[in-house]
Amino acid sequence: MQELINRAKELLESGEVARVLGWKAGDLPYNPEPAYFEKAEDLKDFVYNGFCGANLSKYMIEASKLEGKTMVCLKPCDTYSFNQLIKEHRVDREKAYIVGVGCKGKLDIEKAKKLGIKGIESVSGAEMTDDCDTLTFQTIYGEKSVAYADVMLERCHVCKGKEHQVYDEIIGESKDTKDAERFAEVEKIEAMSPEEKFAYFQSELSKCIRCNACRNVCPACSCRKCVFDSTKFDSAQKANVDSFEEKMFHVIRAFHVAGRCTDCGECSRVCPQGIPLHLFNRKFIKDINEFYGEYQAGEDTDSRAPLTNYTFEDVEPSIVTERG
Amino acid sequence: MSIETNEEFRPKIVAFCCNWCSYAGADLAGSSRLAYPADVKIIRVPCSCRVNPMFILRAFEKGADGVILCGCHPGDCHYSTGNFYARRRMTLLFSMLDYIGVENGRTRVEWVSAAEGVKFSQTMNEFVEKIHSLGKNVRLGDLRCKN
Amino acid sequence: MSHVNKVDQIKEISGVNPLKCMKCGKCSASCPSFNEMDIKPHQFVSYVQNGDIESLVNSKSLWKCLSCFACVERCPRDVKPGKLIDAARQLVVREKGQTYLSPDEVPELLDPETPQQLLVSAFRRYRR
Amino acid sequence: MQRIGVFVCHCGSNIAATVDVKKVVEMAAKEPGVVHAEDYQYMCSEAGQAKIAAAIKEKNLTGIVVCSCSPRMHENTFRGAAERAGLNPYMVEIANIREHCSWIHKDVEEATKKAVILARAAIAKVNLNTPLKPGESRVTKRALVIGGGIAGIQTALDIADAGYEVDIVEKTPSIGGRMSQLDKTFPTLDCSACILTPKMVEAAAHEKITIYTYSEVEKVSGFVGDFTVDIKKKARYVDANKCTGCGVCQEKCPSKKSLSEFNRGLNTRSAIYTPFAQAIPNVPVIDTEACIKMKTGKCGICSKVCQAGAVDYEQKDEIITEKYGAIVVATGFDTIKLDNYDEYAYNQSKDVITSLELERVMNAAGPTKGHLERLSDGKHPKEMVFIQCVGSRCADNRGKSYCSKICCMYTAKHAMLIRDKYPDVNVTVFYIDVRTPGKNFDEFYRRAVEDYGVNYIKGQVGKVIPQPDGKLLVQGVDLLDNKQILKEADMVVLATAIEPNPDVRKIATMLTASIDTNNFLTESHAKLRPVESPTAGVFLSGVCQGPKDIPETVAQAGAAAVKAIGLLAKDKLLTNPCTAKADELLCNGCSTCANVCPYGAISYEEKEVNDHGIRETRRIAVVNSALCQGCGACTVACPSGAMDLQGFSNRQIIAEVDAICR
Repeated sequence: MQELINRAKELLESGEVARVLGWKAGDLPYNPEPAYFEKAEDLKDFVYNGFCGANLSKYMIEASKLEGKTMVCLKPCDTYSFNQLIKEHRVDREKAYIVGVGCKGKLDIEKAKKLGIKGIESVSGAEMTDDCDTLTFQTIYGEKSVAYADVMLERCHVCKGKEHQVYDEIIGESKDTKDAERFAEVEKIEAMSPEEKFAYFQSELSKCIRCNACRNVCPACSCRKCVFDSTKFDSAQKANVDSFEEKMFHVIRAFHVAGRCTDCGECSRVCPQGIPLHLFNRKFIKDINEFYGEYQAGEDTDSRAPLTNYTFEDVEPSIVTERG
Repeated sequence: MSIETNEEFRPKIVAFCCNWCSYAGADLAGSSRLAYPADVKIIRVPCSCRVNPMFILRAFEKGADGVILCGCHPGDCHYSTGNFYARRRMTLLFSMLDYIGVENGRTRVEWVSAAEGVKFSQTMNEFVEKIHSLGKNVRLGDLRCKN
Repeated sequence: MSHVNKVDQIKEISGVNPLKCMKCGKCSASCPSFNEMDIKPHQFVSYVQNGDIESLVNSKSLWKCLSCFACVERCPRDVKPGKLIDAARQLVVREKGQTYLSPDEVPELLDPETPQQLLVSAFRRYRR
Repeated sequence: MQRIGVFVCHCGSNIAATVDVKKVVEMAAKEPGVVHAEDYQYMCSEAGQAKIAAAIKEKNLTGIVVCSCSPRMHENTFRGAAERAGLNPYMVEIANIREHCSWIHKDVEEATKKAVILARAAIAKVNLNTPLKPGESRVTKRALVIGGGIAGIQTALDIADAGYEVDIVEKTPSIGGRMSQLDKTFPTLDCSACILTPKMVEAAAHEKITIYTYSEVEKVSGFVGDFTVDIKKKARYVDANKCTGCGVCQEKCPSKKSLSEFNRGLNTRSAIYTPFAQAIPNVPVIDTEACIKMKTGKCGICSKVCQAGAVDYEQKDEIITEKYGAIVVATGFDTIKLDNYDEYAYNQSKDVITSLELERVMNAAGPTKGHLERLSDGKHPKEMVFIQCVGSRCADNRGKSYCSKICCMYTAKHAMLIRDKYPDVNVTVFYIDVRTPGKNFDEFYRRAVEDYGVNYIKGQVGKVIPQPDGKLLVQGVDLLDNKQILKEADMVVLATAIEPNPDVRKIATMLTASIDTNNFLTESHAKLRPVESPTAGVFLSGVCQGPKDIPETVAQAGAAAVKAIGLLAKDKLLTNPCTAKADELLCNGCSTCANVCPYGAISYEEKEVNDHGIRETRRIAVVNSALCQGCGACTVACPSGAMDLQGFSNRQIIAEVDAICR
């Protein structure tokens, strides 16, 4: 982390960048939050550890409009999102100084809580320089250690790899934390009967409080104005009895990001209700891979997205019925 | 479970037809007097690629029991490529609907040329029959709220 | 009434729509048993069209058709007279006791060269 | 709020017999925005249109819904009526209660219910309509004719004579097409070449006509009045400007084993060749597959003997890009392959030939110099059998479902010519029906029977069996006699079905012209617009639209020319105003829409916007309405809903959906 702060200081002081986009410590030891640092002395609050799950690429949309360059810290998986935003002309590559930060898997505090860890005072073992094998919590009930992998975010178990897709320099080491099949959960649902599928999604989606956290955090959901907030589709009628938005929000949101979603997993990470929203996006990714060939959004900045492309021989929609 | 009324189930079916092929195919079915059930109501769109998945979800949410999209045969699109995009969009949408447990027979895409009045009529007859076998759409009415 | 049913039965068994016939005669032109038949293959179609199944089931042709399916293969209209004949034969065979071939007759017809398979298929065709 | 008038048409009894029109009026009147509703016998009639005009004026209508036949039929009629009464024509919507309702339903109650719903949907849509104004686009005063057969030549001549530039693109090395392969033509027995070659020469000499032979259409973009076409001129390896057409190269060429396409593969030609003596242009091409120089680098004799120095082995394909206002398709036909018809022994015996092959055999420039002889042994035949409907009128998947139309007549012609020239030859024709509608056609056929003694037998042939002695045993049937016939023949001629040139599929795709299941191009209306394709600016000439004989082809070629001339005579065309439009406050500038636009109509601008007080420069999509054709692909690709289609907006379509599902 110190290396990162030193470099940030250097860049700020030399005037090469006008600000630094990173994380600062939150009010709890496990909730750092995204922050801009405009002066070298502010960097004392800078943190980067296993709890810095937030994908900062979306902040670059606004940062691109600001005067001067912004140093942004991107983890390997965040760089896919950044690439996708370049492709969609939403961020300006010239306005970004990308420091590819090392990542050894990010943590899900909810998982720790589920393991019975409460009253956390401090955490160790989640720093950049740590091995990230074991995580130790100092709690008011004493010290508790757990395997790092047991409290890792779902997305890190299906890590896309430790390589940064776009960067100006790299600081820190990364680790490929993949230990699960990316589409295993999707396949489990696919194998269910229609009744089971419906029951599953109905119970999950019934938890939704329409807080829009998923939409706000999603780097692909970067529309200036969401269709659900505009009058273009008669879909934003919050005062009316019309409930189209309420009912179809997640399916439509997933469709809108299909072929553009990099599977960064932020939607599921931020959902206060714990809805596994990534299962929608990942279903589209799986289908796209199967129907139109392997495609990873954000791997490059110039290929045609699956939904803006076609071949004469594409499968017919009836394949959905035919495969049973 | 409430007692079923004896009233015959009359499905609501929305058919989106592209102006150049399928709508003309439907016209030909009409001028050839090739009957299909009155449950099918056609909405004219310039091209199958004009059909936004939101329209389809909207129809279901408003009580449609089936939605069918008809366009020119791949390669014959009046706008060259429109139906290719429509094909991908619908394939993914239908797959998603299947994934969340909506009976996949409620959605269909069929390529019907201006010369295929017979095919249009046959397709609609088949589709209505299919919707009859599936019965009323209850799932897509509301994905979120439990009753 | 009954003959109407028989027409429907023949249509159902054969899966053929005799109205598709354009009377080109290619079936009769193709038939190796043409000269043995009293009702010719192309006439078979008209008999079914006209509902005269009685004459068909009593005809010699019914048992002269070799089921070589040359007519089925070559019919340009997918009418397949061979299938109609086969269906008429089924109609007869399905009625109990109407078998064309009884097991007692077989030994004298038998030729040591006759392949077993032919016997089996003959029984299938001529007897219930 | 709109003030909407609803007009329900009886269409005589076409609608009124099945739909209770009074009920539709009553129900429509209750819909929001509707201030006027009435019904009338024939809305499209002058009196009907007058009713609409009167209501627009009296009730100050801002939008109208006509419940009538398909909008494909009378949308323009009613738009015109509205416009004349001072209403923007795009404030008109049609509820199709005829083709989509009264004609397909029998139950009055049911049909009426549906008609009410269709009217409701149209009313819901028109509530959201906005006045639209068409733009203008220019017309390039030049026509392209694809195919240089008699259809293409005639169309080109007619357009050129009207004073417009025409380009003919012909795939083979010479214009002339199928007609150049024919010996004589029915029903007057003119020599085909004698009547065709003057037209070929006229086309070649016409100052307004440019002919690209050995060329193919590569790419078509644009739209009516303004097509841009890439034409690939394949390398001939002979410089057309230098070649004098002396023919020495062909004589001296040592590679002479390639099958002659012109003679249907019945004899051979040299590697450097012109397809036939009267070819236009009279410039040979080198067949690279057969040329020794091309294959091994050795030889080069043609170059050595060419005094004009025209042979150029280094010649490359060339792409010519040209703009056209109208395109006429005249791609013609070929005979079907007979691989599915083993029973006729076409592939087993050289003496079983197609009628088109017989044309070459009978032609003085053909493989037998015009002598009727068996291709297997050169013997003069005594017995000839003609078989009709080979591959035509088939309901199975072996042949074509349609009647090829020309076979009855050309078979009568062949039979007559043979009997006339060789009275010793017996000619038998097996037919299913003899179809001779046409001026002097039946008389022609009867002459074959009555004056020339051609033996017509009603019945088909089941099988042709080649015999060890070289004869052909024909097993057929005489249906009138109820007898099977076994006939020994020396030659068998098959009236082989014709099919559209296989290349037409590719061309149709490039032109986005629709095509039917038999690969015939679809006309815009089977009766009233028989030479226009549904794609504006594309016209159909000859057999590409359906089987035709020469007189019909020439007549249709002229008709297609007239339609093209009618288009070229205009200076400007009104463009469809139902184009896409981006809402600049919603646009993300993400380029997704531009990726799916088939016309390249979307570009991006850095534009200063005022978004509720926030002033900033944004990257925003801009639609060129002259290029946009209004497909709507962009509207769905756009995640924010910024891109919308005028006349078919998101809200309009959703209003229709809601109205139907209500």
